[in-house]
Amino acid sequence: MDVSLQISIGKLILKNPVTVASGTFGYGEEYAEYFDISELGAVTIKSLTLKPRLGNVPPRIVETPAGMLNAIGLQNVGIETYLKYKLPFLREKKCTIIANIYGTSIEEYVQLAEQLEKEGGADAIEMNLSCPNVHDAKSKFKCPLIAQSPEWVEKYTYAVRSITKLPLIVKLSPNVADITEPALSAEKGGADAVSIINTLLGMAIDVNTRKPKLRNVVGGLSGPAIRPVALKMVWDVSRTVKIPVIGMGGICSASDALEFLIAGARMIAVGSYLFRDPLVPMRIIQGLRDYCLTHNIDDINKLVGSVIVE
Amino acid sequence: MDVSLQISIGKLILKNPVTVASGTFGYGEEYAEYFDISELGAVTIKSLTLKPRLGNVPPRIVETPAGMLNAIGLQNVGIETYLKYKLPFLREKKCTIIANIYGTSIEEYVQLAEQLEKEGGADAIEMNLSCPNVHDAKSKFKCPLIAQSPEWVEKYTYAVRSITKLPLIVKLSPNVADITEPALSAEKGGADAVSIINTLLGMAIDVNTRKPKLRNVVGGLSGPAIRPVALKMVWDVSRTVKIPVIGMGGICSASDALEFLIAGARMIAVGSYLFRDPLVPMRIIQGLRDYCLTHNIDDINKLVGSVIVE
Amino acid sequence: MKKLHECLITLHNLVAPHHYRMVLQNKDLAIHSSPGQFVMLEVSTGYYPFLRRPMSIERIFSDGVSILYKVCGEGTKILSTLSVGEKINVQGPLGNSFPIPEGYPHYLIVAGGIGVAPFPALVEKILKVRGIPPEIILAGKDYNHLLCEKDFKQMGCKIHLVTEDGSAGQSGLATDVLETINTQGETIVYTCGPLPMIKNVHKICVQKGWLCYASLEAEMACGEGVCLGCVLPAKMEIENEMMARVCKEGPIFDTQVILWDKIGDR
Amino acid sequence: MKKLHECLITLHNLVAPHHYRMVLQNKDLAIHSSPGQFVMLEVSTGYYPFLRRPMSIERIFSDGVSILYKVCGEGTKILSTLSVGEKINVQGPLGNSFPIPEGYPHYLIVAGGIGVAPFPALVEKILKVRGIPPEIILAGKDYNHLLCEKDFKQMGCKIHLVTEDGSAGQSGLATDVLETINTQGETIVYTCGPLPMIKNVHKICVQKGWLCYASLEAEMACGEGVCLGCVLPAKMEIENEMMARVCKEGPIFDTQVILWDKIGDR
Ligand SMILES: Cc1cc2nc3c(=O)[nH]c(=O)nc-3n(C[C@H](O)[C@H](O)[C@H](O)COP(=O)(O)OP(=O)(O)OC[C@H]3O[C@@H](n4cnc5c(N)ncnc54)[C@H](O)[C@@H]3O)c2cc1C
Ligand SMILES: Cc1cc2nc3c(=O)[nH]c(=O)nc-3n(C[C@H](O)[C@H](O)[C@H](O)COP(=O)(O)OP(=O)(O)OC[C@H]3O[C@@H](n4cnc5c(N)ncnc54)[C@H](O)[C@@H]3O)c2cc1C
Ligand SMILES: Cc1cc2nc3c(=O)[nH]c(=O)nc-3n(C[C@H](O)[C@H](O)[C@H](O)COP(=O)(O)O)c2cc1C
Ligand SMILES: Cc1cc2nc3c(=O)[nH]c(=O)nc-3n(C[C@H](O)[C@H](O)[C@H](O)COP(=O)(O)O)c2cc1C
Ligand code: FES
Ligand code: FES
Repeated sequence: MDVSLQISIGKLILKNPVTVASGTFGYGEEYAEYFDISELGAVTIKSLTLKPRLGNVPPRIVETPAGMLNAIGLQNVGIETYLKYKLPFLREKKCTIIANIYGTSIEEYVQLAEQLEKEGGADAIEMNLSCPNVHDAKSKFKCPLIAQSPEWVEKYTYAVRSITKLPLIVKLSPNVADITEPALSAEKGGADAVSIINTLLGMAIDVNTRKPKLRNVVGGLSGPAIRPVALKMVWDVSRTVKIPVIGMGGICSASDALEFLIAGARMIAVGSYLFRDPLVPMRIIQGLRDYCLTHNIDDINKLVGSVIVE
Repeated sequence: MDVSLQISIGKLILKNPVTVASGTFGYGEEYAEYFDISELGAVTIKSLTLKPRLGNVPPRIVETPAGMLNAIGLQNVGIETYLKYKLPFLREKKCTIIANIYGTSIEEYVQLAEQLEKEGGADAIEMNLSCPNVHDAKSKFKCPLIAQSPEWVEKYTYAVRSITKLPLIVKLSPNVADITEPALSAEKGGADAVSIINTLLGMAIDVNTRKPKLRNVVGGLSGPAIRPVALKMVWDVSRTVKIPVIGMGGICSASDALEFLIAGARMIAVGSYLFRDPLVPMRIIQGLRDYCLTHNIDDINKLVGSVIVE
Repeated sequence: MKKLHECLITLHNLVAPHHYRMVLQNKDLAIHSSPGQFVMLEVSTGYYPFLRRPMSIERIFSDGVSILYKVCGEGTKILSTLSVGEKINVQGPLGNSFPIPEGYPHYLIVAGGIGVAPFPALVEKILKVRGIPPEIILAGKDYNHLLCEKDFKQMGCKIHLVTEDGSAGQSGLATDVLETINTQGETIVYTCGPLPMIKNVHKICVQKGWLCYASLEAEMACGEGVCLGCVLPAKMEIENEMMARVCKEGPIFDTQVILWDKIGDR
Repeated sequence: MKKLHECLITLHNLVAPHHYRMVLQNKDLAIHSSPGQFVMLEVSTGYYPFLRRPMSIERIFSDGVSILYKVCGEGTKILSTLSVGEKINVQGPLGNSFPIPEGYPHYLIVAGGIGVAPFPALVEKILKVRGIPPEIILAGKDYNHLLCEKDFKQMGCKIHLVTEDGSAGQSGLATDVLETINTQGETIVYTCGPLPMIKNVHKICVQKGWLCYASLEAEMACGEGVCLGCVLPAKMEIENEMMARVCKEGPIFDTQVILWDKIGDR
């Protein structure tokens, strides 16, 4: 039997449903030393901003039980450097590129998307409306995220939708009471897919110094610890919207990836676990193929949302 | 140096700030075989309802990375049986009792609180406004919790506050965008303290059968996996309300407990980790004392909220 | 009675592919254990796995107990890497034990696969208090899945071997043999193994009018009755459906109290 | 070049209280390693600990490398329980290596505590390519914290021992000794140890006009430059403040590029 792993996001066809989570794969150069990164369904790059950003003051990382907190603060080279120095490598490798973007206003998102489309910098755009690490946790501890307001999500999505024909993905935050609301807004705003989920807000304290372990006080929790939460949100959203869901949050193995697909994700992303095992995306692609063979599934799309609820 | 671990919740004075999380300690009988449960600051009992409840259909438990999902569904003996058969044991042991209650309406909460006060069934009442496991996940997947609506939290709290002089604790849910809002409502409604946090909604799927691992589909995530999330919420709430915060979520050791106290919790509860080590509350009480001695702290209240944010 | 023990591992053998026997040395634990009870093992000192693992007590010695287990997931895999001389934290004994009522000339054991685990201790106890060697149906997928045969022989039991593939003894299922057995006088059946097998053993016992005690399993968190995770629907008191805790009211149940219809095929 | 290796542990010794040396056998790893580089060790197969642990390469052999480590938390504790004959997954070599520029008659090493770890390999390399034995200031809290003295002696190095409590060599800090050293001609200092020590070594070097390379540490997740977790503020190109990745631009830095004022006293 031939197994097709091909899926599509908007009009973009991907050879398999496996990508990497923004911010855990740089711009592809480093892990290209470990495997042929063109084998990925897509490469999702670190969030880009208009100007380069230095990010937050370190320490930026704390290990937690079965996970980690990060407060990178969107350190990135900026769109100019990306287009000039990072993009050629990805193009040469023949990667499908999902460019994740972050702006501090609607205009910035629009500008980023326009420039990416014009200069061929992306095959799809992922709007990061849910980064927990760019606000100063001390002064405004409510850290309002765009993704926490369904209204804003629709506005932001609509604005970018209006100026680009590129497939548009909106990345949402788990720090909400009901993630189906912003997901619906993203759909209404014209998104071709939603990414579920970004990190959960979290914190850790060094009891000897009584200082937060992250200099930024608060960070985003990722890794297998959050997998059950992510999976539940993917299930909720995929029953609510008609557009594809890209599932992520603690995926470490083919079995984890299958949980997300069965719950309703059309595509999945591996994030923090890359740090443990850079080869995990390849293992997952192979594992999905094996599972389909064993279970007599000729098209991975048939698996999507096939969870049996009694 | 003498170290005082004494703290107070409303007018209730507790000999130390360590309790157990509702639903992880039954009514005290079982773990009384392991240690002298009167040594606890308080015993928090499994949620009581007016009538006995059978709870959800099993399987009800799934292990997850550094944590677990449960969908018990509030199985409990009901208030009558509690008062008749469980209370005498706790009273004989001279335990301070926090009675956790759950109702499906304001009236039920009021009735439970009235009866508990009248019959001396509690030294404090904890209103569980945040149980994720009592709605049918299939039919209404939005599972609206009282604790997700600041308005309802205030109403429910106020109603119970009006009819009881017992110290009143309101237990909130992490499944919100900003937990300070319901916390403020609880304070406005007259609560003497808030418990932060109940479990996070989560899910797991058996990829071979494609069925959810919990018969109830969705469950509540607890254990060390969620500790960073809980700690962040405790920090947020304790800077917002004036009433004490009872912190819980993944506490496994004295060091974990200290993180919560330093973040701003006046008291802490141990939950799931009891299943691994029933003696952990005793270890924590000892560990708090040792820490205070080492750090020259004569009163544990001085530690509360002492986190140093640069 | 102390229920948390640091036990020394004094024996740890592969007894069949993926199956191990481990002897846990601890006098206190041994003294208080009865056949049918179980222990909860802390297989790691970290948070992965997070929960303890339940295992039946296989045999009870003067200074310790043995367990017999099958490697099936992360926890048992870690368990299998422990060496003799290492220590492991053991909670127990937990749960109730097999009743051995008087006046039954026939004790019959039906064990499927690793479900044989609690029976060596039970046989020893029956021999001790009743002097009658139980008859045993030892069933498994194949020859490799028939455990403890030698032990039972040494104890003087009559044994029926059954394998699904016929690689040893009769070919078929445990229940095929059970159906053919005719005893004279009151008979008690003890069973443990896969749930579908136990259900069918129960049905046959009902037909034959035999009393049947099963050792049941459920996902467990606390093993002590506080989490209410391990329940099964049962009718233990008159007219009162309840959720019985496998770890506390069980793991040994008179199969007539279980509401089999409500359990489904998990 | 493959960077993920299953390594056989061929030696694992306690070399001082809480300090171990481990030899990781793997030709591929050995061939590509240079002094100053590090590896990331997978200390558990489960999710606890979740991240790999970074360790400097101590020595490079023909068929493997050694590491020298101190048990300080959960990860290194688990590491210390591994036995010779077991395998461990090792990622590396990672990061840059110590530059050994020509034309320096003096190579000076300042090692504090476990900070000595990367230097045996460096000394061997300097001897090999420059034929000059470096001078070494070996500092520690007490006698037990002075590691590798014998190795350095065998390599022909002049060694200054310094302990805070005076239990061996001179009493005081590494920097006390460094200040008293006067060299003739161009001098390069290599240093590794506690951050306050490194800062002070840097200051002294600036005063003396010496070039100083430090091996720096930071909390790491990926070790490969993708997570941006391990950065330090630096000024590596003209007029351009940047966040330099310790795992990629480092771990070896010319101490003049680090913006010490912005690091604080973590
Ligand atoms: C009272 C009791 C006695 C038992 N006695 C034995 C015995 O003597 N020998 C033996 O080999 N096995 C026995 N089991 C089953 C044994 O506990 C499981 O096989 C084991 O927990 C699997 O752990 P794992 O980490 O290897 O598997 P995983 O599949 O990784 O476990 C994941 C989770 O599921 C639970 N789980 C998995 N299988 C079972 C099961 N069958 N029953 C209950 N929980 C399960 C685990 O405890 C864990 O929480 C017993 C179970 C119970 C409840
Ligand atoms: C490039 C590099 C080389 C190193 N070389 C050595 C060496 O040769 N010998 C040696 O003993 N130690 C070395 N360290 C420090 C070593 O990595 C830590 O001591 C170790 O990770 C502690 O792990 P743990 O689980 O025992 O401690 P825990 O305190 O439980 O670790 C918790 C977390 O903090 C991180 N962490 C703790 N201490 C440090 C530290 N000093 N630097 C960076 N991260 C830390 C851990 O990696 C982990 O993520 C090196 C660190 C780096 C960055
Ligand atoms: C170190 C780190 C950096 C991240 N940076 C970004 C980012 O720049 N943009 C973004 O949208 N998400 C970012 N994320 C979130 C991930 O893309 C992903 O949503 C999250 O980590 C959950 O997946 P995981 O549990 O598999 O890591 C980052 C995560 C980590 C751990
Ligand atoms: C098995 C189980 C049952 C629970 N039952 C209740 C309950 O009846 N009422 C309630 O308010 N919280 C209940 N909880 C939530 C805990 O009280 C606690 O808020 C949560 O588990 C977080 O703490 P932990 O991570 O230490 O377990 C339950 C938790 C578990 C694991
Ligand atoms: S396992 Fe907790 S009640 Fe049985
Ligand atoms: S550790 Fe990830 S960038 Fe250095």
